[in-house]
Amino acid sequence: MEGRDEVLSVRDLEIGYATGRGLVRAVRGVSFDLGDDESLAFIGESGSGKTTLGLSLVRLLPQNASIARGEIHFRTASEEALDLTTLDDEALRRFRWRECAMVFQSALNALNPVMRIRDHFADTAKDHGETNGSLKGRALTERATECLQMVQLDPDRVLGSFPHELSGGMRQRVMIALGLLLNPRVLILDEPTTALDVLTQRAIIEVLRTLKDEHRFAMIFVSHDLSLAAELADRVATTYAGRIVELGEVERIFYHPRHPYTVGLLDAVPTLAGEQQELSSIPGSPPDLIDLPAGCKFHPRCPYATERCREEDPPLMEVAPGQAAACWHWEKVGSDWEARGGERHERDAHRA
Amino acid sequence: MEGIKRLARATAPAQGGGALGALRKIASSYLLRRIAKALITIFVMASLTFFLVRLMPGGPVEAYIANLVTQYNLSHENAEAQAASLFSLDLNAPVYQQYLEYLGNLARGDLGESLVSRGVPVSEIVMAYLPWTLFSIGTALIISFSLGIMLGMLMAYKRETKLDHILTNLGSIVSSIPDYLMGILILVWVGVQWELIDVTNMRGSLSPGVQPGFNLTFIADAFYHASLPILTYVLGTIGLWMLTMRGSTESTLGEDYVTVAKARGLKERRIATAYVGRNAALPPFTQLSISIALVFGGSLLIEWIFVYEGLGYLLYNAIQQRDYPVMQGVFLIITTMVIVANLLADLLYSRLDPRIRIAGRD
Amino acid sequence: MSATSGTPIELEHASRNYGSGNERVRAVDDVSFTIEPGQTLCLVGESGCGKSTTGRMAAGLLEPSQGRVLYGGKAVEALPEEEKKRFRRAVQIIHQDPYASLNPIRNVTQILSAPLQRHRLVKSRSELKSRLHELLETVGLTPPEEFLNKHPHQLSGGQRQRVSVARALTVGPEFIVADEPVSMVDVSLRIGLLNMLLGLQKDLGVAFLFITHDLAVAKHFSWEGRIGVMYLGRMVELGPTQRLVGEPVHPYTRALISALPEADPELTRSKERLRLRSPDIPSLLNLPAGCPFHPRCPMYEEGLCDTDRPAEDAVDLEGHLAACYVAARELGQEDRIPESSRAAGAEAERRTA
Amino acid sequence: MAATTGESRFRDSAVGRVLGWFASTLKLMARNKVGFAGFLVVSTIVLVTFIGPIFLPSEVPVDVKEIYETPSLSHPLGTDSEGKDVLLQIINGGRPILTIGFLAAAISTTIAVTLGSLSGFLGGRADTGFTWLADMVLTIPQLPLLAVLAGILRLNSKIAVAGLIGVLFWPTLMRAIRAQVLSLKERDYVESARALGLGTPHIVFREIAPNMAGYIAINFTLAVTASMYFVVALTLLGLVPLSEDNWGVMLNLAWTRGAIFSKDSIFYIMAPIAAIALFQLGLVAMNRSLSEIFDPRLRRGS
Repeated sequence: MEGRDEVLSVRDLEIGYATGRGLVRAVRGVSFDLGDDESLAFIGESGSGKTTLGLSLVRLLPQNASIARGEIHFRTASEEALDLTTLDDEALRRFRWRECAMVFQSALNALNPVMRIRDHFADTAKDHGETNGSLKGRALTERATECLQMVQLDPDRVLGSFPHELSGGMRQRVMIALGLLLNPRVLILDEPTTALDVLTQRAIIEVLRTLKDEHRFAMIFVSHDLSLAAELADRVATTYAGRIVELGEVERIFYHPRHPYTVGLLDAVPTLAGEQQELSSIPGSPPDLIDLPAGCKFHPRCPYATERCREEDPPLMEVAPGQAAACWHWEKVGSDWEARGGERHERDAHRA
Repeated sequence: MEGIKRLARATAPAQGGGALGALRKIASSYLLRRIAKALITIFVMASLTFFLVRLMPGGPVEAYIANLVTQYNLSHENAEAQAASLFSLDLNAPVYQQYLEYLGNLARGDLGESLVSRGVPVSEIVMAYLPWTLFSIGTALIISFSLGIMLGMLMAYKRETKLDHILTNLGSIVSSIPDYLMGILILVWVGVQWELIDVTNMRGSLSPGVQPGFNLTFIADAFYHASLPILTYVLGTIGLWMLTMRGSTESTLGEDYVTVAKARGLKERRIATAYVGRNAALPPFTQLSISIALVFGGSLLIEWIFVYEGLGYLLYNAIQQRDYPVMQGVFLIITTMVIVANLLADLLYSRLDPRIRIAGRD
Repeated sequence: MSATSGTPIELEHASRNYGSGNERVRAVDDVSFTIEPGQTLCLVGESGCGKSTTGRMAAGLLEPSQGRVLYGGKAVEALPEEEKKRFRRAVQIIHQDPYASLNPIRNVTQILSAPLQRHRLVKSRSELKSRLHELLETVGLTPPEEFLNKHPHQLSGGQRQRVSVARALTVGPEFIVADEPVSMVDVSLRIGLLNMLLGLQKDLGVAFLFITHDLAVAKHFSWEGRIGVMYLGRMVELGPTQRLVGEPVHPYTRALISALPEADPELTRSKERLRLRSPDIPSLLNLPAGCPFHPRCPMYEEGLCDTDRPAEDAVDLEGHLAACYVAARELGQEDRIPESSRAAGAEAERRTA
Repeated sequence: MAATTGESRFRDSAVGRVLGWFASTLKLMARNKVGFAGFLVVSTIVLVTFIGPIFLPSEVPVDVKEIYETPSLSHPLGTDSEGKDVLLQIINGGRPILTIGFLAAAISTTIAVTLGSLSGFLGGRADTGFTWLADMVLTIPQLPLLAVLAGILRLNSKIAVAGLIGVLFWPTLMRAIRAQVLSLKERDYVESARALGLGTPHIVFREIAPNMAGYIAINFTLAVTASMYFVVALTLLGLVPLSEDNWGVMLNLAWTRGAIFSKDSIFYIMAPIAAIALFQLGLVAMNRSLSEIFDPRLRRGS
């Protein structure tokens, strides 16, 4: 871990949406760092603010959203330090994709339906021409070919196609290839495998793993899918009601969670390996982001909730080296988990 | 279930080498299908006209013969012979033979002769008036479509601002008032009440003495005379384009590929044209065909109101004078024009939207 | 409970075609299985594999193009009027999309009382009321008064799915086709819904045809039941869950199991992967000869795999079926491979040798 | 249940229910201001032109001493070239136009709904045939055809005019209805209703039709505006020799008598134009309310 340079650091970020019903507090006081070859996964359900967070990192929030507070620092390839919250439009435009590319959830519709794939590459290269030398003509085709090969697509077939001529998995891989075109420092992937078939998901996970292990891209995943984090993340952040409620190295989060919400999520996901597990869902439903409960936002659904939880919102506190949780009762949560540890170990044994 | 069909279709071209060839085949058969459909429509309309004119009891042919017999004291045979030459029909032949002959004549461009201007072939009359209608309607559609598209896009980009509200209301007002009332309003207010223009001078399709030719005087004069009809057509159709384009731009702006284009750091201008505009213009474009028929139809009144000498004006006069061969001829030509314009619009659309080339039908 | 006294549902060589001419596809091709009263069968497969079409045929909502659906041994479309009515009440369906499965203009009371009144299952208003309460409580929508007057748009996705289940329960079904009922519901609520359905099976003895793309969900839902794996319209493997997940026979099932990401970092990163020969799924319009999986299959053998289409029971290990000749040979069931494929395989081997 | 109060019995009675429905519909209408304004304009025009003439002389008196008068107390909208009161003509002259408009719209909507539903439900050849027919009719330039027919047939009766217009104006709506039926009949909840054995009448009238009602209502009002476009056009051209006073005839007379080119006659010309335009605008505006009424998400709750 030591000596790792942060490429991105977010401090106390607060984002709200103005709606007819009131202010939706989508992101509330989020802070984290991303190392320059690290992959970080944000896990949460719909309404946890994870997508808003992802969009804010490239400043692509919808018009009714605004960053109320906080800073987003980015260190560019040329070691320039940027505060994204204060960049002007043109600087932002040049920053996007060049430094930080984002692959969206619904890649099915992420490509312009009336343009061939080749033109998508050409467009991107052209509008970043001033910072990228002259990537056009043959050089562009070569670079596009290289990117498509990295995601295991056949460039000869893909470049001349229209988006609707490609399958969903292929389109998703085209988007990733397009993301690689300018060789950005950071890739943000919002639900990159949702709505794809298992075998296609696998192909994409393998591509991302190669990018991470061999090409050392820094990556941020945003997903509701715990298994994606288990596959690809170095660190995991569990998000609930616009906050990070637990943040730690992937093994810590999956094997030694200290926040009851993380525990609840882990208990709710069936696995294929091993015997049938006792699964339980988290009672209640996600909170209304306009009218949040007082104290810890998870307390109405939490089995550990006490008077204190109803009144005071717990800060993110260090619970172990490389792990922090926002729970007043993390010790109890931890000891209960470890006491139940038998089940998990049994599964480990079964695997061996 | 739909999903399966879509899947099958979506992955179909993935089958290696023959994909491109297959694509071209579908595209060309789409073209053929579309042309065949247009031809059949023209054929049906021509047949319908034949039966209306020839077979309807008390229809034009019978009425004309009866008129000749009673008014001019002609014998029935003579009257029939005259009617036959006028309508280019052999009235003694069985109906199917008449019908075939009629179709044959049509194919040769023979539409019969005018009742009022004796001996003048209808086709000649029609051809003299046609260019002016094509000119005024074509110009108006181009202006109103492009202006409407631009305004609609502007409205969507500035949505929920004062500008948007004003333009939206204006658009729905002009699109709900009949175009000919708009024409009368222009005539009455601009021409008569305020006397801003000399409407009587603007009548006709050209000023006396101006000769057709490729020179400024002619072009300026043509535009001068067509300006009021064009203005009326534009006002009558622009609301539709504005509102449709506003809606489709608004939904296109919410499309993922636009957000992604922003994330890709593309320039705002490029996004507005190639990503938003190009896609958002597709829905209004599909309405173009319906609008063409309406505008051609509306030309009947507009040309009458402004005394602009095009097909509509000709048709009105023919109806007033019961000049049946001319009525029939003009109607057929207008219908053909609409069908051909529709065909062109459809073909152009299939060039604009690559997805249509595969889906083919509908 | 006594409700298990139901009637078995059987698909007998059922196929279903869509489209016509050049676009004709066989979405389901010669699928057979039986579901006994109170039993569960999970159909697993990728989108477009025909699992939903199979489910609709089993529910009697779609007639097979070839083959038959049997209810108590009789073809459904030929059932006499009385039995047809019974069938219609005995077999119900729950859909995937909670936003499309309820009519937006009807409230919960209207949705639930229509079938009760139509089939005269309640005799008075007060009975209707108590039945509605009972139904909503069964599916975990408590307190019922809060939900009776709501329209679908006032409910969350999970709640809508529960209303769908309650609607299916109005007629006291013996058999429910559940078409991906949890895939569009939030993670933390899925298990609750699944457990509720499992409860119905335990308490009411309802049999399920449970359709899902997620093997892990299938395993959870039908631990004591069976799983059928479909690929391009065909049933490639069918067997008891624990055996199918533990010792899969068909290479496609193996590929699925090895590809599935798991919520356990060490496990999922150390899993052995089966490498496919091609990542792309063939089109239904242009199916490969022989086994439809052969262009992607890591166990592909020339001749043997691309000559005849493997029968559903090419491998039969005491009720655990798989449609794969390579596996059949390796498991000593060579007699199930037709002569032509065996010859073609041998020929190919000779050539390479 | 036993003790029913008088009030609730009233609420349960048919009349009460109709009144209640009416009141709640009005309340929904009022939620969209523009739509409600449109509704008020339309209902005022309908009421005045249909009920007004009962209290007025059927012939508007001629007074040659008062030609092209500007508005005054005795003639709120001035007079025409014969000194007839313009306001009276407007009140008298709405009914024929509106009758034809509504009748034609009813005819075309009926055709559209019938053919569209048949196409959607039956599919196959019927569908192909009806769709072809619709495409064909859609490419006919309707106004010239109507004008030619009016020239040949001498249309005298309102029903004939309405019928002709109705027969030409159905294809757009028919295609839309067909698409709706195609999509609605594949909806999951329709399939559920089939699985529950609720029967075809229930499926058609309870599950599918109510979801199309709003669409049909809105399109009916659009059909009214389109039909009025044609009727007024034909009367303006003098091709439909309707004898009574009506807005189109007023315009036609203004034209043939040269009033159009006289500066004094502005009120006489503007009155029918304003009446027609107001009615058309009112209908279009009313649609905003209609679309809200038929949107279930806006029906109840906040």
